[in-house]
Amino acid sequence: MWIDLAITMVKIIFILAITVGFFAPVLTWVERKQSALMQDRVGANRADILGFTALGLFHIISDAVKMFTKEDFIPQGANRALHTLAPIIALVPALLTFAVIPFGGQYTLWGQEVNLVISDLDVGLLFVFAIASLATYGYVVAGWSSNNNWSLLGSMRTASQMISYEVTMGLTIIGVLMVYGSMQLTQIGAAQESFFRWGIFLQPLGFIMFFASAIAENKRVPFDAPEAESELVAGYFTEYSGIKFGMFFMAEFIEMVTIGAIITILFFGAWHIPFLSTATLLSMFDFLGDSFANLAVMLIHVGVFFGKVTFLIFMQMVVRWTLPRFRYDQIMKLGWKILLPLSLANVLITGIVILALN
Amino acid sequence: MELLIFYPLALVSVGLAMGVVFNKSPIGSAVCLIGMMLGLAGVFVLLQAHFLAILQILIYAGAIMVLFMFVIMLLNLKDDDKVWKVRERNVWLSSLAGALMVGVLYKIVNITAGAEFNAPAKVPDEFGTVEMVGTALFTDFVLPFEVPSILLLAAMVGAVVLAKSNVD
Amino acid sequence: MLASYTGAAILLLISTVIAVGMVVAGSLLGPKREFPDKMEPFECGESPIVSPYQRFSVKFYLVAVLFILFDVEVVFLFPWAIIYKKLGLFGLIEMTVFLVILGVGLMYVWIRGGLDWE
Amino acid sequence: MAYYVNRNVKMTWWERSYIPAILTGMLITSRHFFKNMFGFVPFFLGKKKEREIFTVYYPEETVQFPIAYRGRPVLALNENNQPNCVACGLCEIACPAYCIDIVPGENSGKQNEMERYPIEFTIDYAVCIFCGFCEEACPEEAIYMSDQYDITMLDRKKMKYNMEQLLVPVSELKDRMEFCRNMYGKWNY
Amino acid sequence: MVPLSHYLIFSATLFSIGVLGVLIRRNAIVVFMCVEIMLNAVNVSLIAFDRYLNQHDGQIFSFMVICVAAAEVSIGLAIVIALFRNKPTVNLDELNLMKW
Repeated sequence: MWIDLAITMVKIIFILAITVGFFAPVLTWVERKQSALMQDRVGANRADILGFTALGLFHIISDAVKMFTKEDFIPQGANRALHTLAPIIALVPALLTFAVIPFGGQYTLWGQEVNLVISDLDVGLLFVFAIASLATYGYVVAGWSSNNNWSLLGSMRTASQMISYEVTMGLTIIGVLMVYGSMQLTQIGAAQESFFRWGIFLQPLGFIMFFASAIAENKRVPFDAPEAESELVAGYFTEYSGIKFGMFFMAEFIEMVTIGAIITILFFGAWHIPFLSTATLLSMFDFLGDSFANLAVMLIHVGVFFGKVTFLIFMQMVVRWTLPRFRYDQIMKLGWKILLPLSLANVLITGIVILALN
Repeated sequence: MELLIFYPLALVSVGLAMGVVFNKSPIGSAVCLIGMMLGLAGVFVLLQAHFLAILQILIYAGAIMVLFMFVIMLLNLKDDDKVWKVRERNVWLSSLAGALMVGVLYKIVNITAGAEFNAPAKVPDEFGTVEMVGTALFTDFVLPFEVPSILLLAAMVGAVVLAKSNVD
Repeated sequence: MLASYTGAAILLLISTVIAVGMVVAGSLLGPKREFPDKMEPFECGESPIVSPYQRFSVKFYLVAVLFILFDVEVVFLFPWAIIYKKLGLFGLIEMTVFLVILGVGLMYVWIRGGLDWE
Repeated sequence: MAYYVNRNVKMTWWERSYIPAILTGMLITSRHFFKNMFGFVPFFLGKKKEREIFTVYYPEETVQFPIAYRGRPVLALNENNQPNCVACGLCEIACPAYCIDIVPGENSGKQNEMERYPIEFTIDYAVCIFCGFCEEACPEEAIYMSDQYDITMLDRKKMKYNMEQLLVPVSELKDRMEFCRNMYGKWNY
Repeated sequence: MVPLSHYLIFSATLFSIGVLGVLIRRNAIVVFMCVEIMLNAVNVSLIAFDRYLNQHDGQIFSFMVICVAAAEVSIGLAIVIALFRNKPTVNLDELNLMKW
């Protein structure tokens, strides 16, 4: 009982450390630096400690300090309570989705079963969708409570876009669920031990559509009409300053990590290394003894998992800095008229193929 | 142990439901209702209806309430309609309904307080999971599964007719 | 089964504490220098002429309605996908009927122009 | 020359899915990324540095501007330590922003001495639009556009430069003078 | 262990709050919300009985209730919008069209 709780706490602290403590801040730097390098610029490199700039990594610290010490003001005529509540509603679901995301398999360490997921729910994937759908309210409430034309327009667009792509996002992964026959993310991950059982080979169309709608769900370029800087100032968070403004960005970056993690689990073989099954890995570390071998395999798997996640985040960044923004009617057309029928067709084709193979 | 989880959840849900009724602005009511639905999802988890709990969040809190939010934003009510107002004529009806409710409550407690329902039945570990609910739905309840499609079709057509006729 | 939710509950608590703590820290650490011009809603330097609370196009409502109806459909698909291998051909036919009926609705909406954003 | 895009091109369904085009675009951007990220590796191996970054680290490095660049206008100070200006007022008239202000003074008119000279010559850089009309209008080669652009002050009043601040030895303006003679000489007023 | 009566009292309380809201509020949208509360209250008791009788029927039934709620809300709010175009109010006491 207590030891389980302790293990859970360690996992939670690890997840929070890696998202809030590592990915979210570092991605603010990566976004600037990577875009700069892609466009033959230099990027953030000025913040220094004692003249030492470390490639501009200290911008993270300066950003954090700046956000916390800026004036936090609420505009006239705004609904104060909802205005304060909105960033919290946006950030909490982003963090909560990590509860069901496994970042490794199951290992036996010193007689203790360790399952590298915070809570191994049977409804795993649906949990992610349900919680992610709650994040919509953060943006709607933010726009509504700001008493600003840009904010309200941005939030209407955000809500419309997010709910449209929620449908396609749900439909595109039905194929994956049919193939693996489970919704528990740990089981989907475990089912992909062999390289040719990876989701990307079994559901290539599903992968492309899911990737597109996931980016749209996260409102990043090319689907960033809700916060289009050049037309709507900043969309729903125009009236936010200081750390509340930062929280919306944090939610966005954490959602990028979530998308990366889910795509890794569904399509890229989760924590498995191609052509190297867990048993082979264990036998390779046999000389360490049972528990230490398990520990080594666990560390390798966690490393591989986050490596894949990093790669997918890199892909999202590349997409973001390659494609121009779509018009709003194009976004809606893509969601409703192209992705929705295609994913329905994908479901039916997958069904027929599975039936034919059995 | 379960009581300790149930009571806060129930109290919060009831409080938020009261918040829906007595809130000044419709958007406040909507936020309260979302909170109540999340609380109910917690209660469902307590009852081992895992799939239904997720549905509660996904459809009720995540979809239906979005529609409410949209309509509140869409209409942008006059100040007169925004504030809380009692309907004048229903005082007698309300008090009658209240009396009825108390009676019903009393009856329920009377019936179910017996020993028969005091402890839940022994259920298998996978009770209420997606697989079990799905199996029940797609084998025993095929007709109830197909009927909502007609309902949804009707709703789709109706919504388009109602909304589009105002646009054209 | 209930025990597996403990982690999620603890995470919910901790992340709420983090989020609330951030807001509180931000409001405590920052300066407070308010004057009327600053508190005005941002509109590129102009004073706002119209209130933001106007009516929106009913298009947004239509999208929301379609979203609800398709969300319900997707929710039906989820348990079906999980037990599809057990159901076999029966399940496929069942779901095809379901999807065809809803497909008719989608076609109707499409033809009526409910999905157009000119 | 405008490039005409043919919109009637018939695309195959594979092209119409835009996946190959998107992938090509992503390849281009990531090629730039990797080149700039790891371009220093061949540099260590003794090859030329292959980074393509064009950014200049501004306060430390500055760019050599082309001679036609129009920075802030300055007055030329000739070899006799006198301004070339004769306070004729043509630049004042030519200035579309009315930022030049000249107070003329009169000399005795002896041999080798200019009849008029500016007692006070002020240019308000807060108003100046750096058009170069003053330079063009000047008949005495007295006012020139330098290549300085970093005129930033915390106070607007300090943007008003007087004669002492404006004067620059003519030796520093040699290139610009040459350029102006070529430029405006061609036009034969 | 929570006795079944607790769940039922909880459900009935929610239901009566919903009835209260329907009866005393004049804003049509809030009245709709109160209808949702009532539907939810019914779901609670359905699922509670399910758990205590070890069946899945009630869960299927509440699934259907959710579907019906979705359809009902989408049409009901569309009607509210359509009414709003004719007479810009959502006050139920003013929406007595039959008297016109």
